[in-house]
Amino acid sequence: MVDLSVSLAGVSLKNPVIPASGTFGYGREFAECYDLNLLGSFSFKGTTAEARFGNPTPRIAETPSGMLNAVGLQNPGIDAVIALEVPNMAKLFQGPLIANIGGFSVEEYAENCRKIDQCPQVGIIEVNISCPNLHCGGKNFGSDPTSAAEVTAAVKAVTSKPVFMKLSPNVTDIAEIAKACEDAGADGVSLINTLLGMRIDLKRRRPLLANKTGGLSGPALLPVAVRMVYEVYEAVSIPIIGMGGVSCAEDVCELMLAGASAVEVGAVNLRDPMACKKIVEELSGVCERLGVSQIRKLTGGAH
Amino acid sequence: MVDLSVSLAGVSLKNPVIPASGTFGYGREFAECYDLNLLGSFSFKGTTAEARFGNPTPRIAETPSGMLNAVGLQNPGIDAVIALEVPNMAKLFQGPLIANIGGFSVEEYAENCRKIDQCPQVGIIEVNISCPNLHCGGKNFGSDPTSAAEVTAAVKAVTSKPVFMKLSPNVTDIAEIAKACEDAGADGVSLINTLLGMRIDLKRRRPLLANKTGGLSGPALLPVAVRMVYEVYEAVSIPIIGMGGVSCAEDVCELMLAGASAVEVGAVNLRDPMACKKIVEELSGVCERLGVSQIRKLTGGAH
Amino acid sequence: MIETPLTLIHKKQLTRDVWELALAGDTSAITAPGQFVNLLLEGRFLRRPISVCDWDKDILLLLVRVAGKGTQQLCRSEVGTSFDTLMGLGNGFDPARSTGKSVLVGGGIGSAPLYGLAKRMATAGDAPAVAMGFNSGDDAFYLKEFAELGCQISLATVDGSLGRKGLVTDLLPHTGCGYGFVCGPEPMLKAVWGCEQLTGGQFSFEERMGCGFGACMGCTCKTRYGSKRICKDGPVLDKEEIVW
Amino acid sequence: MIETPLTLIHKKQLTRDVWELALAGDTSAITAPGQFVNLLLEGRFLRRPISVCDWDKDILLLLVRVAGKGTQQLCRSEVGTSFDTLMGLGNGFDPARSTGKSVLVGGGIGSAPLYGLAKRMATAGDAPAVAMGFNSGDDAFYLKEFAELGCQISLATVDGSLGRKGLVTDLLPHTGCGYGFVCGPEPMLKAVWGCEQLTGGQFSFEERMGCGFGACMGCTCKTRYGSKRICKDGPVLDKEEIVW
Ligand SMILES: Cc1cc2nc3c(=O)[nH]c(=O)nc-3n(C[C@H](O)[C@H](O)[C@H](O)COP(=O)(O)OP(=O)(O)OC[C@H]3O[C@@H](n4cnc5c(N)ncnc54)[C@H](O)[C@@H]3O)c2cc1C
Ligand SMILES: Cc1cc2nc3c(=O)[nH]c(=O)nc-3n(C[C@H](O)[C@H](O)[C@H](O)COP(=O)(O)OP(=O)(O)OC[C@H]3O[C@@H](n4cnc5c(N)ncnc54)[C@H](O)[C@@H]3O)c2cc1C
Ligand SMILES: Cc1cc2nc3c(=O)[nH]c(=O)nc-3n(C[C@H](O)[C@H](O)[C@H](O)COP(=O)(O)O)c2cc1C
Ligand SMILES: Cc1cc2nc3c(=O)[nH]c(=O)nc-3n(C[C@H](O)[C@H](O)[C@H](O)COP(=O)(O)O)c2cc1C
Ligand code: FES
Ligand code: FES
Repeated sequence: MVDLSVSLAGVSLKNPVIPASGTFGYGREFAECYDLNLLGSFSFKGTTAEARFGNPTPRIAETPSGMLNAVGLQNPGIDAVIALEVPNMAKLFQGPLIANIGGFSVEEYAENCRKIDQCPQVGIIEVNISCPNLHCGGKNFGSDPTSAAEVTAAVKAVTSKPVFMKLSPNVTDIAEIAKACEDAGADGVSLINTLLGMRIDLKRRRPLLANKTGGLSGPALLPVAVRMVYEVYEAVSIPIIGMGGVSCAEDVCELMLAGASAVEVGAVNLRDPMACKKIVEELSGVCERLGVSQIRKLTGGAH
Repeated sequence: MVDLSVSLAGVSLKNPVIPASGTFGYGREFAECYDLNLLGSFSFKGTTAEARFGNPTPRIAETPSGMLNAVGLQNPGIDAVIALEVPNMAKLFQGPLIANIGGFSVEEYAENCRKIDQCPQVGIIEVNISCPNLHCGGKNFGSDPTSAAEVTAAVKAVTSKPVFMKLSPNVTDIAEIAKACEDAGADGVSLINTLLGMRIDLKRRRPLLANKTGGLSGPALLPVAVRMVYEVYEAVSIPIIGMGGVSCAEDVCELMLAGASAVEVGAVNLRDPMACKKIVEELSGVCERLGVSQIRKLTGGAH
Repeated sequence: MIETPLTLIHKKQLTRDVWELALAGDTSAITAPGQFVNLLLEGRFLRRPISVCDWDKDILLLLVRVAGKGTQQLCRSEVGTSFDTLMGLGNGFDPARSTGKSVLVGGGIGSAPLYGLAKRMATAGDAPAVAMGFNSGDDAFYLKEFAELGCQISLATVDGSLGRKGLVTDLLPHTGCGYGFVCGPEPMLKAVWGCEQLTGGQFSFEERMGCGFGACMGCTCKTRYGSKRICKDGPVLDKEEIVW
Repeated sequence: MIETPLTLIHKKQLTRDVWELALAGDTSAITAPGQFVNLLLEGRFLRRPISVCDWDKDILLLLVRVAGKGTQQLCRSEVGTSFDTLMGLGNGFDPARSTGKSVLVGGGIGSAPLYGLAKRMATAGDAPAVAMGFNSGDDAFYLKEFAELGCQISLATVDGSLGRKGLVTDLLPHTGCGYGFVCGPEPMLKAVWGCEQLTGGQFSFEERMGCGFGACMGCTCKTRYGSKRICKDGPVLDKEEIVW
């Protein structure tokens, strides 16, 4: 019997497998396929202050071993999420939820987190700083250490829940950003978000996505995620939720060896709605083959 | 009849297909498979001042739709390359060669370029600035605009051949680096080099590559390359050699629509030694289907 | 929705680029014509959504147009190939909501899901009129199949090589029908939507999809009643809720 | 080197994880035992290098150990599957350069290429001695095949379940041979290399490969005569040039 339980900044999860924000909706479609309680947790769709339609379509393009998305944070807004979706999710999943929070200003992040802090069902707040800072020429909050730290501090001031800052991979030095978040009080970091990409429609001679660029996710991303988790693990001492391209139980172990305490699974949920269930079910067997009786012992094992 | 010819800063190529540096050696192995003169040009293995063994093995790892390499610039040094390899390559390929030049200090780059400037067979110098600056804590020259510009200026001062600066994708803003190279006098830019990645050997619980990290190349990279070429095309007016993940004639057209004037083909040469020949042969047909009679008209067509 | 393997048991080329494929497996998740399946193809990351053309309890019929590398791979697959499939996706057409004499309006490959609808309407004793548009006569398919259901068929081709020269919208005034079940490329949907004699109808849309089952918000469109996911709340939308 | 399709025409499981595969196709590029082929597997980016075990003009024999997902896929392939293959890679063993009585020394799956070598030496009238090491008797393969060539076989297993308990190096002193043709995992190569009674020999190495034909410098090792590419200048190196 392998002990699959892990702990994230004091929050215990029965296993490290967590569907990634934006790829699992509010869980409803997957709950038709399997009992969500077999998951470690789940990170629900990124939430902003106002309801958002998101970007025009097409929002999706295929790439070798992956996909681009430019959904653009479609969501009903934080108040509707708290009033309707959180209670609903709590019916489908009895463990601690991860609330993924977006924002377009430091104040918006803080306000969203202050509100979500009131939800007992939420165990962890995951703050997505890959959003453009509308007060600062549209540069992403996650693209420089100062603004990443600013968001961290603002959010920490309004919640007592553990805060995981979700980092963008589109930077020269992700470890530096992670360190800035740690110094500003973050309880953990989540990485990686999608890598910026583009596909072009040869016939129309235009970018395929209406938004032109989109975020790359899926297996293509795995080696970049492993490298970044490894780098960040060397730079910080707070826990890491690793993600990017995970498609099987071995990939979960690979990201944990690189330094992750738990692992999110994104795009493959879209390709295979049963993916997370299969990964959870395979995890014990893979651990046994690797001679591991407590999966949390894998964390950072490759350093 | 589709006109496949393109021009790069005044150098005419019969078509835009160029094997990428490091994936074609000095052409010998491929010349056993086909006549290299069907290529537009070829960019030979990165050359440094001294002979280098490179990194310890394993140097290669597989990834979904791609691979990592940590060859570490193995090469016999600039003098041996000029004395032995350049004349040899000139026998296999009668068009203008692209000399890919590495370096670990601004002076080394300049010295290498000064020497290669003497080779009439070399039509273009491609300066790989993804090398660590040994005088500056090992940060890559390509990771900030100032050092990229410094290398550009130093190299331009010692050669009259067109200089293409080869940019690293491991940066927050590649357009800014490209602009700095343009301002410092570059005749063009080449992009992208490999994306930094890692794989971990689950059994040994260690990074698979002896060097720990390696560069991701292959189809997985294509959407990132398209995005970066597109961004750089909007920022500069010098020509772009596009590359990253190209595996078929359609991919060549996609990078050209994004803004490339010519396209390098890397990792797929390793998987299929006939890859470049097949791509050249398919190119006319693809252009015809797209209704293009001069391939150079595709450049930047998606903007 | 169920995830289940389907085995290709029959294929036939209907036109230059359209194939008829029959797949065997558990079709129990399909509840209405106009629903679609999402097929996993070896070596492609995203699934390919294809409308149910017809089905019985253990055979699914698809009509597939070769549009790119994935559909080419699908149509080149050998009999015996198995495909992991998500089944019973989307809402589908509901003939019970028709408010008048019905015409099925198909453009190109968009006629595929209309066949299953026509068959069910015919079985219920009410074979609908069918109006189909193609680029040319060589591209037309399933004329005999629709006729065998007892449907009155009118045809338009862009080059005039079969039926009336023109677009499918040119046919509608002559059908005398006030309610449409419509599937085809978006410009055709829009044109049919704008036809005066249609007082109501159900329109099937296409969009690039991440999941096909409602999880990713990749396929959202605006309607009079808010955002809808083409894959889950559609692909069929009511005429009156559509905004262009 | 040629790039050519090979068709799987026969497969047989030899042990828990070793399979014998026969592939039909143009083998003309193979010139020496100890060369290898590089097989393209659907869905994997890099090819998989596998030693030639034996060959005639249109059949290639491989012995493959399931080591990971690629070799598993290969061994699970159905007869009739076609593989794009690069053929005639590497230098191979050269029995003519032997400087004394020869023993073939194999560790685990490393015995595979030694079979083709033994066969050619036997055909030339000089069946060599063979020393093979395995983890246990259950892992041993091709004993009968080597015996049928007239080879004198000595065996060692780590658990002692077959032959001598111990490593293949324990066998060498008893063979009375001074020249070795050696293939196996690196620690075994190193141990054999250090055995005193071998005054010369040819050692076949493995390395992770990008191309397998000399282009990428992915597989370089240091030798007394400078850098060599395992794939092109090897996989077989002379005893005296090897540095550890
Ligand atoms: C609800 C629905 C029902 C459909 N029913 C049918 C049908 O019955 N018969 C049929 O032939 N075709 C149908 N299509 C269109 C079909 O899905 C596309 O032609 C197909 O996905 C193209 O894949 P490809 O690999 O050949 O093309 P590529 O262009 O190589 O595909 C690249 C990516 O874009 C997506 N894509 C490309 N075109 C479309 C499109 N028109 N709609 C959605 N995604 C697209 C692909 O799925 C893939 O993810 C339907 C589409 C939808 C949304
Ligand atoms: C010259 C040479 C000859 C070989 N001959 C044989 C043979 O006759 N029979 C046999 O069973 N095996 C042989 N091998 C080993 C075989 O290539 C590996 O077991 C196989 O590549 C593993 O692939 P995988 O997908 O199963 O494992 P994975 O670990 O999933 O492979 C991942 C990547 O690592 C590479 N890799 C993993 N292990 C090795 C290895 N030991 N050597 C080289 N690359 C590796 C793979 O090729 C692939 O690129 C030989 C290797 C070399 C270099
Ligand atoms: C369709 C889609 C929507 C996403 N939406 C969000 C989001 O709202 N918030 C967020 O932090 N990340 C979002 N992501 C990023 C994922 O959570 C994850 O970081 C990324 O996809 C990498 O993991 P993967 O390769 O396993 O998908 C989204 C990804 C996809 C594919
Ligand atoms: C094995 C290998 C070695 C490489 N060596 C060099 C090099 O010496 N100099 C250089 O500028 N780029 C080098 N590259 C990068 C390629 O030239 C190219 O920029 C990159 O691989 C992206 O293209 P691709 O995806 O088509 O391979 C190397 C790539 C590979 C795979
Ligand atoms: S395609 Fe994912 S929600 Fe419709
Ligand atoms: S594997 Fe490429 S040179 Fe040996």
